[in-house]
Amino acid sequence: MDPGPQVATRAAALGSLRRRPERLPGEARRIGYLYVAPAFILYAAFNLLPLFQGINISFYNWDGITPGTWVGLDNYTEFFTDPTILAGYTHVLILMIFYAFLPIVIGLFLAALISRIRIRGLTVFRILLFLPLVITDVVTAVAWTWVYDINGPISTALRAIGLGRLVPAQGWLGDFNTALPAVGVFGLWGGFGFCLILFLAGVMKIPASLYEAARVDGANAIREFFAVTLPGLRYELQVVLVLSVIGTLDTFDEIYVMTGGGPGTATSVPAYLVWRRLFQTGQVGSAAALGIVLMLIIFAVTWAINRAMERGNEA
Amino acid sequence: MNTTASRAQVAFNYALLTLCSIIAIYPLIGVALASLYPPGPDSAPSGFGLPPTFAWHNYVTAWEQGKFATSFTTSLIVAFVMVPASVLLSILGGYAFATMRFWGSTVLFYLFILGLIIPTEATIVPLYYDVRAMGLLDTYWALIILEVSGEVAFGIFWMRAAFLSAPPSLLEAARIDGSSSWTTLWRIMVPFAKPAILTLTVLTFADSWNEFFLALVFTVNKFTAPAGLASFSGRYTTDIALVSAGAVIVAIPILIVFIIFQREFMRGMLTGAVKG
Amino acid sequence: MVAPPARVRIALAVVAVALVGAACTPGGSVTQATAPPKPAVTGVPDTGPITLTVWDQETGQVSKIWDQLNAEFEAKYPNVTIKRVNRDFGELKSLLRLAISSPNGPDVVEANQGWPDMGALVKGGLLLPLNNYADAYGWTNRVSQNVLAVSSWSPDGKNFGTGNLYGYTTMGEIIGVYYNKQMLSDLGLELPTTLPEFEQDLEAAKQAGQVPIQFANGDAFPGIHEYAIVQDQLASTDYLTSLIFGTQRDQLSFDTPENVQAAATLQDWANKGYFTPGFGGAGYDSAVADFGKGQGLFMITGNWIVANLGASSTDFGFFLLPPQQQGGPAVSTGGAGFPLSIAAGTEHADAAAAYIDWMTSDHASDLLLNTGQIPLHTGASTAALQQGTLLADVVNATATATADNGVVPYEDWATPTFYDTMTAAIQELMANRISPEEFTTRIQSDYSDFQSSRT
Amino acid sequence: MAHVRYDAVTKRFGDVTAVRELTLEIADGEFVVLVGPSGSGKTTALRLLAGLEVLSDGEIRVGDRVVNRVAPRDRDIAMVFQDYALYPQMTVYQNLAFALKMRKMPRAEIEQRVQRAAEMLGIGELLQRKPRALSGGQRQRVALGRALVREPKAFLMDEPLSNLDAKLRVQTRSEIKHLQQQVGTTTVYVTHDQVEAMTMGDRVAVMNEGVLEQVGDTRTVYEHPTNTFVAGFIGSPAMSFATLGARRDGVEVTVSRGDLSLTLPGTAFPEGVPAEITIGVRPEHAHLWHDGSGLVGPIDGRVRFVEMLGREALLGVSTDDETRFTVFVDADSPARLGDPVRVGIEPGRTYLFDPHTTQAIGTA
Repeated sequence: MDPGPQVATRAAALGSLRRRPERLPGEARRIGYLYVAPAFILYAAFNLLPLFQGINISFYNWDGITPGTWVGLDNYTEFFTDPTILAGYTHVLILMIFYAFLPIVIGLFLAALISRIRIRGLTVFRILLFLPLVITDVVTAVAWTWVYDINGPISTALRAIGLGRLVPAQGWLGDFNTALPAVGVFGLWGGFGFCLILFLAGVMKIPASLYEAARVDGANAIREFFAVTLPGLRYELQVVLVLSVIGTLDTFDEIYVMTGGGPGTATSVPAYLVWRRLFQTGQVGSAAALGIVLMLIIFAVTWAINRAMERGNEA
Repeated sequence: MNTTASRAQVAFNYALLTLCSIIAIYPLIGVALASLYPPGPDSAPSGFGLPPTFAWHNYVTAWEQGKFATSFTTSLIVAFVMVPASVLLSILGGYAFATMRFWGSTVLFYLFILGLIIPTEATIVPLYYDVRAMGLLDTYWALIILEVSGEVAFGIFWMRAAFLSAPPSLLEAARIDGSSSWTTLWRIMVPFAKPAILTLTVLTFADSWNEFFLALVFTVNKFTAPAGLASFSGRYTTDIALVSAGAVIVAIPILIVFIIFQREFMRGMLTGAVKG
Repeated sequence: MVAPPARVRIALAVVAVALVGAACTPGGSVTQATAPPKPAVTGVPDTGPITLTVWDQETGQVSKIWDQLNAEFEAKYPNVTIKRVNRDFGELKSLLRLAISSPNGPDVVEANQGWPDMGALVKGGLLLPLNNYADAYGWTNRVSQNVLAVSSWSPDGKNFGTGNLYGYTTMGEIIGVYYNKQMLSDLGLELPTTLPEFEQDLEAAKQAGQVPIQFANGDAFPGIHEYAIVQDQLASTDYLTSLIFGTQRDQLSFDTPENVQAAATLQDWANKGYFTPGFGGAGYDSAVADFGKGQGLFMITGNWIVANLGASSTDFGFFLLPPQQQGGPAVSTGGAGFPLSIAAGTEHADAAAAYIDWMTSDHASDLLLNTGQIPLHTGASTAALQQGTLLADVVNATATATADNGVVPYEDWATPTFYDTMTAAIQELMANRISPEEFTTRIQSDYSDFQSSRT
Repeated sequence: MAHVRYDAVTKRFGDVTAVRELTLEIADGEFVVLVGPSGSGKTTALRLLAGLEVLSDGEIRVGDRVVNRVAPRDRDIAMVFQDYALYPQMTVYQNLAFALKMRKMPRAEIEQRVQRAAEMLGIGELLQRKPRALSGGQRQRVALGRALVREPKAFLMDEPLSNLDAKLRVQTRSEIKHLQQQVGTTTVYVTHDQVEAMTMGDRVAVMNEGVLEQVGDTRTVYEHPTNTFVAGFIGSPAMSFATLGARRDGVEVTVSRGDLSLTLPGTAFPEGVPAEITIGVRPEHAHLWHDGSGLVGPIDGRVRFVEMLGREALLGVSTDDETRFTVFVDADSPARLGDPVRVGIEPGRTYLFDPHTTQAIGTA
């Protein structure tokens, strides 16, 4: 998961997409173009233009060195024939359970458990719980490579309580069955702290009167959660859902460091496939196509989540 | 709302939060401890006991073997050029979008918002060949330009929200007082939005320091710290102590920045997440 | 139709312009690299200070020797300074494509032969043809034809094994079986002379609770070597060589009974637990270290770990995997080591050629000899080698294989994506996730895709 | 100083017309108050003068210069905002000096002007403080100071007192008025509080839905409102209205509805008696009917509410057919909720309006 601060706040911005920006205020001044120009020139030259170039390249079969040959949509139809691409997307969907679904569920559960009392020293907990998200992904990936080592903490602990045979001979990251879930747990560890803090902050903002009203109406803890807490966290839920889903879809750092896509292609993900095809196997056209499709999926998912949350608001 | 909370509930909260915190920091503490085990493939720290001897020397060897001197310089140079540039451009752009109406400004703003959703993977392929054509491969400038062009999208969104929160009368007073848009920006709006600017600076630094994919693609000798660590851990897979030392070295700068600017990080990621 | 509002029309125009701007064929034009003329006099031209950037992937002892050779070269030509960039195998593979054409790219580079690396670079006109230098320095008559063949390409990079010379080395590699002499005698076994005998030894070691074959496939490349030498005993050398070179394009197929049987054998060994437990995740370096500490009867890998076990060691021996039947030809995978090539973009072609000549000189090969690198060039002083040592075993084994013309090139040279396809397929094969038949069909589809795409 | 002129000024926001055909002349040194309910366009009119909004059409002149196209900073006007708009990061001194620095005024003169303004406003010792360290009143004074130092052609004030508490508001009103007379700068003051308008303005301009209903000195606007809106808006508590049928009785005119009837002198109807007439009565002109001593009436009704105002009480009276009046009585009057009561109007104090055009006809 690449849930660095960049993505965290990036998704925050997306959360606001659902509200049309109110009519832009301010005086009508053409000097505005001058202020926006430097940022826009850089942004257009290195984000928008390459996007079009990428789309163009994705219609070629190109090894990156000699002139490419036009192949139309072959690079895209390859998605349904090439098993490694299909595998890449199924892996990332599985990872989404660990990177998005579980942290949110756990975060919500814990936030609900920690009732609304002012917690002194919350900042200390906030710092510690934020660390996994803030520290460089490569560092946390290296740390977890050690955690998953044959005689790292997890294996030793299991052996200590007599479950040594559970430890896969190939090592957690080397075994075909445990490699992907292992990366998943790494993402869960990275995300659950942020979710907990975000939801706690959200719960703190829910007016106390709502809780008192629910209590007066005789709501038990469960009913209170669904009647007050959950609706109160609607906005946080939407943002963290978008954040973690996008974070999962363009995962790269930990896959490169921890498993290199292995064993075999058991943990290959779209972003890793793009890198591999661009650099290792010289399938540049296909790498471009993979990137474009990944972007389209991210668009669709973000739009869907915003739309679902939007309808949720009106319901 | 402290009324009916029983002592047990408070104790339970602290217990739960402490447990979560332990889970969150255990791998980092573990790797820090592992880095003090004697080097060599068979030192295999199990992560529970303290290292037999505190092999502080690992850090020196890791620093040299992993050539972190060069990768740290790269990361620092890139950050120290990229962060101010990106923040400045974001302030200028955000200011324009917040306080001025010009034809097409809404479309332009949405174009930037689009940037938040375009993953690096979608543009990396052509970018590689463009940068190579410009002869910028393996230069600090490649990283600086690409990171700034990536950060600006979010930066402008962030600064626009910050400037919009200023009372409109402030701007109008400045217009009447005869202050040009430039003076208004630097004498009035920027001081007003200082907290938001500090947050943006901290977040931009974190993104730059943690950048890995761009470094991997665009640099060869001039690796950034994370790329240096990845290459180092790739070559010394067996020597866990040494690799762990490398990991701790790369973690230190961002850790320091986070501890110092913890409030800014929080505001950036929480209110940002909520205010949107 | 009401004209769309001005804003939309402008936006569409902008998009159209951008698309047109980006709609040219990627890759531009490629000019084939022209061979630099034959230098009047060999050696580094004394034309002021020259910096030669050299890219290599040597590790351990060999890397130290390279430093020594570089220093000696700088001493010999004071106006030259060597800037050495050392990266491991996988990293160099990806970085090379990136760096070779960038302004501060390398002058001399140690590129892997075969379609994926050298083939791609030649096709892109990024390597200089070395024929003129070969004549000037007399390289061609120092090594056998097949050593040159693996570094030869048609100028357009479409045919492998013929045409110009793009890389040169005088050192060779061979993959075989290292064995722990002490353990072999403790188990009352002799050196196997046939494949079935070898398998009996494995079973015996297994029964005795020893690790029959020390092996770790975390780094993915070792798996290819295990499979290759088993395949060498079952399939014919000519079939394998032309398959890898691609001389008969898509007439040849990987999906042959021999290849299936080789896969079945490997899977069988894995299921019988003949390999180190947990080989899937372990690192290659730790496996070599463990073997050196006496864990494991055999270890199947290349000659590059001789230095790690000690060239003059008498505790460890080396033999080629024996043929199927008694008296069959000695066949194994190997051949020329990583050759040195000259980047087309270099400004110091002559100096680079002098450097290559220096790094492949007799003096260099003598130094490299005791790291286990096998001199392929004539006149190598292997005679002075002390028999009975590990190094002697390796040199003799290579000599017999070369004599029986049984040196098969590396299989991952066969197509640009073979390395990926095979490493992943072997990992799944040895983890029992795919059957030998599925293994060969998957690799065949990669092979046939590439052959049919070769215009 | 300079006079200010609005000439048929109109401002449209999309299809909403905020100001319609506003023509208003403000003499040099005059203190004119724009008053009206919220959304009446008074603030927009002020912002048009300030240049913060662009005219849809018409002309605005400051001095004898048409300023339609002129940027706010070049109009030489100073504005005091409702939320004071003090630059939060600058000290009081910097706030005051900012506009002068923008005009590249020599430092000595800036120093001298700021000190003088600070003295006039009694904020001398606050100069080095930041706005957030000041009270509401102090901030308000600094905002005034900022306008003062500019010595502009005109002061523009947008409800500057609305954020102060009631007591401070009354005190500051007189201070602003006194200050304005001292410097003699033409001032356009916007407020929705008609008491403020009456106490501060030399002249008052009443606006409603973008239209200037009436402009005149405070007495005229109070005594002779041109229509029911101005009559109802100016004066607190507001004038009560009732629409009655009318017919001529010889030299007098009787207006009646249901069992309520009043006889008014015929002279009040120079252009003839319309079928219906709207009459307006200010509470201070209506009294309890003791013995018919010279009051027009009587009007019988019941007490609907009683509001104790300290020295006096305000009675809400409604007749059988729901015509409603408010009447001032002295505090100890016995009238209680629901009691029947008889009311009379001081002669010549009944305002007459045309029910259809709402224009004033006269008084009777």
